[in-house]
Amino acid sequence: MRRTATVLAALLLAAGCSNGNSSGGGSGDTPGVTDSEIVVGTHMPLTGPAAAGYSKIAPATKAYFDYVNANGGVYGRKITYKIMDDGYNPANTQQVVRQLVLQDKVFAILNGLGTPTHTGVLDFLKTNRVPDLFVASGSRSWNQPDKYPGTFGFNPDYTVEGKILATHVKETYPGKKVCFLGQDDDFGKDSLVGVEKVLGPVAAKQTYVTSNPNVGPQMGAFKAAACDVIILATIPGFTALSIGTAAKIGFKPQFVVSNVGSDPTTLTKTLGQAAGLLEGVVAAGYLPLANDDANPWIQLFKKVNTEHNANAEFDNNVVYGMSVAYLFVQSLQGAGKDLTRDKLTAAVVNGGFTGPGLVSVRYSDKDHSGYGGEQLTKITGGKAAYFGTPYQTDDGDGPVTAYSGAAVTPPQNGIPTAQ
Amino acid sequence: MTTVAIPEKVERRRVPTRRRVSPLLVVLVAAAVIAVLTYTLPPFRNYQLATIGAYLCVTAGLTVLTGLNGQLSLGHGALMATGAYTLALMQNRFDMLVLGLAAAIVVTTAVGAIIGLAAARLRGPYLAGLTLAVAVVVPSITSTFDETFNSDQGLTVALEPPPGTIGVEQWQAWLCWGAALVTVLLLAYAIRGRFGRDLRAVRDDETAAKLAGVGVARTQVLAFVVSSACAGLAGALFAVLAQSVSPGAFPLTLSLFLLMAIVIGGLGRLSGAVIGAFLLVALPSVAQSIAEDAGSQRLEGNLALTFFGVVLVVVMLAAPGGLASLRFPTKQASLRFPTKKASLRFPRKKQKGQE
Amino acid sequence: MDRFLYLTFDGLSRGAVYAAFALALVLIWRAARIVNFAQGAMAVATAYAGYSVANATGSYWLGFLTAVVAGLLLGAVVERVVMRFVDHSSPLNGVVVALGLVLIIQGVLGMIYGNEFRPVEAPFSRDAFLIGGVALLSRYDLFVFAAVGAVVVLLTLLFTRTPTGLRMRAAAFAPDVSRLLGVPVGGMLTLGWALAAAVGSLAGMLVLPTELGLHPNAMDLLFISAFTAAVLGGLDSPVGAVVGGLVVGLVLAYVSGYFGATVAPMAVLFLLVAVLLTRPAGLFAKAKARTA
Amino acid sequence: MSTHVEQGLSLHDITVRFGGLVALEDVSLRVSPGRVVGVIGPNGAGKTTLFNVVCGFAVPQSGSITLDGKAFSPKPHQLARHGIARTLQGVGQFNGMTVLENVLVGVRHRGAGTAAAYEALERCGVADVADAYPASLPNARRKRVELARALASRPRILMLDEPAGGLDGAEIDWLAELIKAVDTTVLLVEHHMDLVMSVCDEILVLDFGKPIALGSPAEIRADDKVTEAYLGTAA
Repeated sequence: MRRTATVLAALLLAAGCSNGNSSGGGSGDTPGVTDSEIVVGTHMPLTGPAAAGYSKIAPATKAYFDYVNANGGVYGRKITYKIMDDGYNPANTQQVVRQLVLQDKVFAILNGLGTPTHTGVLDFLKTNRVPDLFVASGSRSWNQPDKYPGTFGFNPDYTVEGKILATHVKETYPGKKVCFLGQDDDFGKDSLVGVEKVLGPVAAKQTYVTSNPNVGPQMGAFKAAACDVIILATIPGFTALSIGTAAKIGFKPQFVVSNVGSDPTTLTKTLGQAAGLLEGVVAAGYLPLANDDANPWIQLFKKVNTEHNANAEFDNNVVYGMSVAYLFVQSLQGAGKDLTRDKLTAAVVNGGFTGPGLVSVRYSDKDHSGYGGEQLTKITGGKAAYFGTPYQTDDGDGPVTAYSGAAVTPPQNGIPTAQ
Repeated sequence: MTTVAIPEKVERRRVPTRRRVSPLLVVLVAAAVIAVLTYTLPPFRNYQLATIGAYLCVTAGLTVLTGLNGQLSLGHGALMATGAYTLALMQNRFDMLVLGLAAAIVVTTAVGAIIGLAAARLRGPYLAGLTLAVAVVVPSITSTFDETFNSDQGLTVALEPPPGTIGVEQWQAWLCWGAALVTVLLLAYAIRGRFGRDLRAVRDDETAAKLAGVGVARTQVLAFVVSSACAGLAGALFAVLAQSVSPGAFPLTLSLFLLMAIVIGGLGRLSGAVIGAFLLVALPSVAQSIAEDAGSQRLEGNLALTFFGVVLVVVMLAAPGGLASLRFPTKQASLRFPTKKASLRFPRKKQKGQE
Repeated sequence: MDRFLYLTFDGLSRGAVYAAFALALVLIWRAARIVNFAQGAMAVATAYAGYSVANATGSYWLGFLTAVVAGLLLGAVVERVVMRFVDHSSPLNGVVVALGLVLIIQGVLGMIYGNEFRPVEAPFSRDAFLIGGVALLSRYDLFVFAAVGAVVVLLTLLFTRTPTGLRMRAAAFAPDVSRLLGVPVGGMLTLGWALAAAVGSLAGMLVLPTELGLHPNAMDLLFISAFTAAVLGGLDSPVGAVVGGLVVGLVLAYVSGYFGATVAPMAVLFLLVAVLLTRPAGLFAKAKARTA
Repeated sequence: MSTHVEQGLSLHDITVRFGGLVALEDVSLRVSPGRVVGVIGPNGAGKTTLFNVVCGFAVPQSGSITLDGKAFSPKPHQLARHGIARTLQGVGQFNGMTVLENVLVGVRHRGAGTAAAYEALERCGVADVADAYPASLPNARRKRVELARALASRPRILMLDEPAGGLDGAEIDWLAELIKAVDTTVLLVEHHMDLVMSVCDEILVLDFGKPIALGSPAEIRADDKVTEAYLGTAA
């Protein structure tokens, strides 16, 4: 019986590989690139608890590529975006990324989501010399140009964000008691590092784990410590839980929230009747807000969303996904007609991209981190809006300064041209 | 492993009737097949092959524990995590793979012995409850002792690339299947004699087993220890495959999927463990490609889940003895009644009086 | 002391929901000797139905009723269509089929509703009454206590005071004898599943407003806590389920409050080990005679 | 009751209570080597409890057990080591294992293996079904398999718990022959009077946990208290 099983396995594996080889495979030396197509892959949580919110990003990215494809593609090549579900499980990420690279022969990995998931494939991608662009997480791990020359981040890192949020708190609420609630991983830790660089030690700090959706004890501790301002490095569900739980025990501090956990659409929905509690909540962002209909980028993305994304509910996740796609198309344009992996990374390193972002991306041969700053938002009348100017800083001890660059508008046809 | 051989009528009396295929022979043939496969398969298929090998280590051990000894464990994912973290810590400090693998087995065996001591007192759902709690405690431990385990982010595993021109994936397949075949061989020899009979005796009737001189608690702890060692080895291999370890890679669902795999494969048979390990790799992959062809956003991923679920339910309803019980009808079939012998069984009340 | 009081009430209000859910597990265990791993997913499915109705009609209570009735139906369907045909020669088969159902239900829900959190409304204010500056219970918490209490009382009455309850117990404990006595054992099994699923749905409706929202996986974590609670109390004991639920809720609250949230799962494990090592069949297990 | 050093198994003033219920009260019994000792009594008289005390399944509140004159505190899985084998009421079989494997579980002494198992199977007349599964056999054959497992451990003392239950006349005759033929001490709990009377050297009668008579079959047959106990409960 064991032998039959082995033979069965062998047969199925053999059958699988004969299927698999027919897809992908480049005509030239560059995997994933033919005269008419560029195959790009990503790993995302599409199922499971971590999929909430994130599962909308990759379809939005794909929608923008479809839009570009419908308008002639990049140098005549259409972009095929392979989205693999890893359920936010690092072991699955290993599998699907290997499948993308070794089997489907993708040209590059784009916007792989999650710190623990993506950390595990860094070495594999490096060994196989696959460009690893615009990782969807604010970890500082992506910015190691010497160790991982092909990996580039996208989000402002959590320390940068922490410094910017803390600077706002320092200027606006001087002398107040500031407390901090963070997720018990690199997100919360890096953010706290940034906050404490500016503010010094906070009055009280608490952590939560995603496996225990109750922040009653933490909020109780903050109330007991009489906190005036609470900085949250939380994912959206826990932002809503924190604000709701605080109100429940008659505790109304000023909340200042990380970009990760501040999507107003998600928060409003999660809080339901209690959405009024969001009034006055301060957060930070680096892309146009989905509700800002006057913004030309939002107008463009909404159009793409209607035409190519089955008119999915338009929120900041969709804006995020399309901004990633825009930046990627810019990189492809920058790499030129004779597309190779080296040329693509070289184009990203050259940088100089401007797009929907409020600040510029920082890419250079010494810096592979993504956006270098954020602007603050405040919710008034149930609607988030930017105020003040964008700030930029680094993840070290550098100062937080106002960003001086001007906002750009999208090109006429909504597709970046070669620079 | 089948436990039934065709009775040879000629030499029945006083001579052992069993003329089973030697496990060594089976393993040697398997090794040859695997070796050929590693040279013919493309890298990604080699990686999948390697993953099957790593899974086989743990499913083989688990089927001994659950299938032969009747102990239900929902916590083998946590034991794998123990092995994986041990290997990562050892490897990053000493950079000797063999040492790391050995340490992973030793440490996991020790942890398994502790859980096994508690488990030997528990039955059925109470054992399930305890092992479930073990399975969900992994992230909690990694974040409480984050200086060592680095919380959710986990550790990266420093590995030397394989020597010469050998592909990484090919080398991984050799390593994993080498370990898997040795594991299966050792288990096959262990369970064919006294130890195997004691395991099954305890599963079938504890009281009768005790009276026949079997140390029930000792046997149960030993079964847990053996399967823990296997899980530790599998975990260490996963760390090598992924070159990283993190709690997210060993979620509760992993423990549940391991259990599903051995039950679908055929409980208590090492061949069932092989089928189970194969399905653990093949099914998600097949489901993903079905979902991809379907093309809808919401279908993606979810279709895979549904597919996996339907396969589980259908197999369990159609072939409750697992896929390994689907055997070729032969003349001896009637002698083999009941056919589902290797599943965890409790005597049916009806049978006692009626026959 | 204030903090202790606050944590106590925080733990009790979550513990009550664990208790309700654990009760559903105990019901099925008593009726069919199966730990229904699909309980959480089934409750989520009925909650989707409930909230669809509530959103369409604007009536929370209509939605609540829908969920509970849907639970009854789903429980009966699962038993009649799937569980009845499971080979029970191994207790594992039922577990694995239930796990398969979880995947199917979660996959289908994801396909229909997407893997997003959907907001759920609570029928009562969740703002806690403040007494001496300490936040104690909210109206909603009181509602949860009342609902769980009502379920416990009704189930107790059903099992001890009605002929149907008696038949259900008889069918579960001695199917063969019951059959001879004319008890429709199959029907009683279906009824047991239906009741248990309805209680599970009720628990789901109670817990969802305090969680992150409605999501195909919304009950996964709850299931673990509730299963722990049921095992702690002893799977045969409804009282054990309630006590187990409250104990788990309190332990989680105290440990999170005094030692940090990350330590909480370890505390639950230690509690479970400590209880099971002294009482291997749970706190409320009846002493069992020797089998030999 | 004797107190000097002796061979065989002895129970001294054993009392067992389950909660308020007295299962055995001041029961003493001596099982000398080579003898066949029967324990009889109406249902609930404490016969199986007596066996359970010897096997370590039940712990007496007072009293002691000696084996070859030495204090003996039985543990179920160590019985075999002390040369004691016991069959179970009903059928305590391993249904996932073949008949041969069932018997092999009982073979625990060094150097013995399949041959010893076959010897026991042949002695019990079930060697032809060695590769079958017990569940596929008729009840009588299964009881023989269980006997074979007990015999395969080559016990000094064989404890049989209602071995005749559910057997027909021919089977019981066979059983009687076997009990007479085995060269070990036998301790027998049985309802079937004819069997007990024909094979036992000595019989202990229990009623509600109390020993009411002890003697040879002839003495027991003549004992009024025994008749009373049986008629009293049977009526």
